[in-house]
Amino acid sequence: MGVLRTWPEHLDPIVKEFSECFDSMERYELLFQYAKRHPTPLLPDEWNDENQVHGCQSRAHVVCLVDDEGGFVLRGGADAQIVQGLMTITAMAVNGMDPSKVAQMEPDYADAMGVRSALTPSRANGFLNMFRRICEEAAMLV
Amino acid sequence: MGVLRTWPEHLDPIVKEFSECFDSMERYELLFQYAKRHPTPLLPDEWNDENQVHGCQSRAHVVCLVDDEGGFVLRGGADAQIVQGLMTITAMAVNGMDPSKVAQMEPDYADAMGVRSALTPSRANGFLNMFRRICEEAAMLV
Amino acid sequence: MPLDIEAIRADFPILERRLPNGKQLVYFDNAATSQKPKCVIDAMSRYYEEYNSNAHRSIHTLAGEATTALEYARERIAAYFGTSPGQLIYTSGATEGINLVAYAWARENLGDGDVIVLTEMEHHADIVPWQQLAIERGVEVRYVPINTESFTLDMDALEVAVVDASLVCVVHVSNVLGVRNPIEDIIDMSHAAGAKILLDCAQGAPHERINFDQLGADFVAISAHKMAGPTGIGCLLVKSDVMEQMVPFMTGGLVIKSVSTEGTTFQEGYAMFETGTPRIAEAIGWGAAVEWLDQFDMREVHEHINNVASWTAAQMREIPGIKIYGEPEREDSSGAVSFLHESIQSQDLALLLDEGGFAVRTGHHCAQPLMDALGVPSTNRASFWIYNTMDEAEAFIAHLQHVIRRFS
Amino acid sequence: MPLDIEAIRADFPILERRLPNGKQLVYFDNAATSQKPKCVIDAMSRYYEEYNSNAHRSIHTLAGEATTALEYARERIAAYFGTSPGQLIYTSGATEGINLVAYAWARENLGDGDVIVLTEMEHHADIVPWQQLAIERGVEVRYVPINTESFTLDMDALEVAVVDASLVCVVHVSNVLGVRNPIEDIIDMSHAAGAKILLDCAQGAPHERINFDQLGADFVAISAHKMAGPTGIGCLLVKSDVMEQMVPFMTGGLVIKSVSTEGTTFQEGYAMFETGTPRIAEAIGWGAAVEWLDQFDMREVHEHINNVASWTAAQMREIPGIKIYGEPEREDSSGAVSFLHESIQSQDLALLLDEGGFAVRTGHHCAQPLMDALGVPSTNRASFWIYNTMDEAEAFIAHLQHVIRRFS
Ligand SMILES: Cc1ncc(COP(=O)(O)O)c(C=O)c1O
Ligand SMILES: Cc1ncc(COP(=O)(O)O)c(C=O)c1O
Repeated sequence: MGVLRTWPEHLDPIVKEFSECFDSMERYELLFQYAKRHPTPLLPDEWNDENQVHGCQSRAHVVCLVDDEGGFVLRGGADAQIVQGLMTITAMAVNGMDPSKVAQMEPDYADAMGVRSALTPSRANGFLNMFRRICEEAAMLV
Repeated sequence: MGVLRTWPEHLDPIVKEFSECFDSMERYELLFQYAKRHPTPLLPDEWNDENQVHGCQSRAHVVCLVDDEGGFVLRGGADAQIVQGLMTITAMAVNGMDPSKVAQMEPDYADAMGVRSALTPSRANGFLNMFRRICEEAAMLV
Repeated sequence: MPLDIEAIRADFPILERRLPNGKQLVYFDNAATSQKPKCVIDAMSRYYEEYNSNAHRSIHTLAGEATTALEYARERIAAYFGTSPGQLIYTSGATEGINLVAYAWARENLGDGDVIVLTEMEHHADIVPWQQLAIERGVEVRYVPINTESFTLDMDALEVAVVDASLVCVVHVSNVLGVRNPIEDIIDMSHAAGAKILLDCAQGAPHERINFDQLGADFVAISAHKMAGPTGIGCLLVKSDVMEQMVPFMTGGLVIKSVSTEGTTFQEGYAMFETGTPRIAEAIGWGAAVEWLDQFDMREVHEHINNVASWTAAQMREIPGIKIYGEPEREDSSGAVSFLHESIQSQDLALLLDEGGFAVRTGHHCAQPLMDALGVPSTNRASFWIYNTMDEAEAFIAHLQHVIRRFS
Repeated sequence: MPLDIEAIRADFPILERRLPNGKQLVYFDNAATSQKPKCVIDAMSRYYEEYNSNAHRSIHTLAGEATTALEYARERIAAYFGTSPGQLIYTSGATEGINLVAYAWARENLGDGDVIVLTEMEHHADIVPWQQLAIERGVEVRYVPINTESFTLDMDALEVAVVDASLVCVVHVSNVLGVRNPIEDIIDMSHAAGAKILLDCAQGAPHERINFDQLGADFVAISAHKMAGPTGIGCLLVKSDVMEQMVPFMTGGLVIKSVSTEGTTFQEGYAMFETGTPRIAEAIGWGAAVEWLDQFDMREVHEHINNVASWTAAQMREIPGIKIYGEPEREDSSGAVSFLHESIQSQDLALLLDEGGFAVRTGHHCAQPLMDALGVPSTNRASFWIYNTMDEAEAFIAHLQHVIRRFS
């Protein structure tokens, strides 16, 4: 966790929680738990083609918007719990942020959590595709 | 030169001459000389498509017929001297033979002469294609 | 003599592999691609290190050696498939083989009013080229349904569908279900109806000996990489009278007899369809692979694979929440076990299995129409081959149970 | 820093080879196919021994490693050719690349009244697909002649020919003559005429750095095996706006977004054109090859090759009875020396050179229209590459003189 970190401070406890897991199985268990706690889940009618993140083997959808105070809101849903867990943590990270900052985020918290290596794009499970989509949409919301 | 030899006895001196060469260069030199001594060369108007042996990189033509006494006659011509030399020796072997015997010949004299390895079909130089064609035509002349 | 699986395993360097998390690799993704024995890898390296040269073109020593090796491979591979070298056209794989039929035979011989019969369990490789042909040439494409109870083809429907068909295209063994279709009957039915028949043997060839001449199919498409051979090569086997109905497809060097600015005359037979520098190393590697396979009785190989798959499937049926798609316990099933867990999504399950070292496939397996018929978007699939062991299967079941306990 | 040819030679195991007659191999058939450095051979073996797995399909560890290696190779290769990965479509070689243009672009975009301009020095790979298209779609094929004195394209004739052309297809470097065509000018002329331009860079890519984006050609076809890479792979580079005009060609798995019995939606970009299991080992091998090449300045490589070829040609011109086809001494010539002896037939000469260990090519070089223009049925061709030395050239000249003394 060097100087080059782009995630907000309030994510630190979560990053720590993951990085202290005994092994990947434990980290996956934790992700399954976070999957159930998405702060801003997708609304049922938002599970549509337009919001679908392409290049995922699982179905994943995201909706990005700005709330009344100009803060970013990420609504997301995925059928895979591991992806959904990562969405939850991503939403916890970015909700309320300035969209311009979101546009510049890196998925470095996933590295720090110790889950990224299992989630490279070549593993086709879509976390990075989802992340890239969020950054792009944030850039358009600036 | 074991028991399984299909070439006629009168070819023995030639086979011996070749097998006693110092190296392949000397054998090629000898083939160049034989090339000039074809006993029954192709007639000029026989250099046509019909007589062409396919699968040769060089142009090679053969005409097979039976003379008045029922003996096989191989007329041949090739632009490559090495192929032409082999044709000469083949003609020396088969001319006058019974076509049914020609049809059953093997190119074993080329092995015994020590030239076959340089002349496999994959070397694309057509000796074996020529030989096969001669056997086929002989079979049809029986 | 029973198969000595430990000796077989020793031929495959990759089976020693440990994953980055320290777990021993257990490779159950054989229907996607098989592993390669050392002799295959070495045959290709040896080619590159000792006699690499363009074949069929030059007459120097290296070119002779390369051409001889290439032709020897063709003979070995054709013989392995029970046919002569002239019936074998090299392609980059089964997919290109099927496309070759579509372009070089069907585009020339089929049109408006012709019917092509497919099945719902075809791989996309045996669907999309025909859909494209339908758009371009107006042929009708018909799908024979599967019975979703028995996971087998609806043979009554097939019998009706082929009556006025010109071409019947059927997968020999389903890559998802492991089901072997009754190809002998289907060939007879197709020919009785006057239709040509194409078999997609991508999955069948690794599991049983195909005797092309005896079988009597018009076209058979095969991939090397699923049967111990390298990537980048496969073949289409074609009956000789049908080959005569084919027109040139991809053209350039080698396929020609002569070229002038006025036009081209083509080679005859398979040589008309293999243009450009041959897949030399690949053919040599595949030749080594069939030579390696040829030491075994494929019926014993099938029995071994079927035993491991049947046992695994039977164990899985005991695990609550697991549903199996297919009947791996049937004697002619080929060692693919497709399954889903009711609450652990397939991709999650795959990652959790991977943590244990178990490589299984997840997704639609390039068979979306079959997924539609099964009513699921994807499955997990464990697929077994010659080197897999009962120990591996036991470890798999134990890990699966552990995962389900922990994550469902 | 000048090239260290001895160090380079040490990378190529085959250069140690002795022929069955005891002679040291001297490989002068590089325009047919190049030899491969150890790192390329090893990269492929390592793939098969450590992480062989079907790419793009599964999510287990091995599949991830294979996919990462495959994508990394695409990035490396595209970068080597000065473009982005999205512009690169893998093919089995230059021949398939040109056929891809014919099927996926030209068949869709050209027809009656369209003109395709070729040159007399094209390889059959860049002639026959267009003759086939002419038969099928009624396009007109036009041939730009060569000047048989200078062995260069008749640029005045080309200027006239392209005026109403829709597509111009030109070989970058002739495989027979070693001549480099002024492709930059030809691209400009073609575009000024509103025509698309395809470059056959099979011979050019091993001799100079191709910067696709800067060059501005619409299509560039390349073979890996002539530039230190393996057999069975090559690519077609396509400009993005032109790629949008292309329709699916061979179809099946991977090229699709979704398939149902109702129809198919295709991927966009290069992914629409790469169906079936990828050429995984081959792509990894080619990636290693461009990485190996990337350590050199290709201008220095060219200069070295040109030096050896120029010296050889100059020596040969001193030998009575030898005629050279081409001007290897020109600074931009690529290291191919085509020649004939007035009395020793080309195939005989090739066998006699082979006896000395010298591998040269003999034949029409898949360029019969060029042979017709030159008025000969075939030539002998010595073609040089990065690892050839002046010592080898000297030994070649000595053996050639010996052969001529003894056999003419
Ligand atoms: C100029 C040229 N174009 C095209 C090709 C065809 O390349 P490949 O056989 O690798 O497809 C060659 C190779 O012989 C060539 O020299
Ligand atoms: C049944 C079936 N057909 C065709 C294919 C396509 O084979 P390839 O990708 O080797 O061309 C596959 C492989 O996935 C398959 O399982």
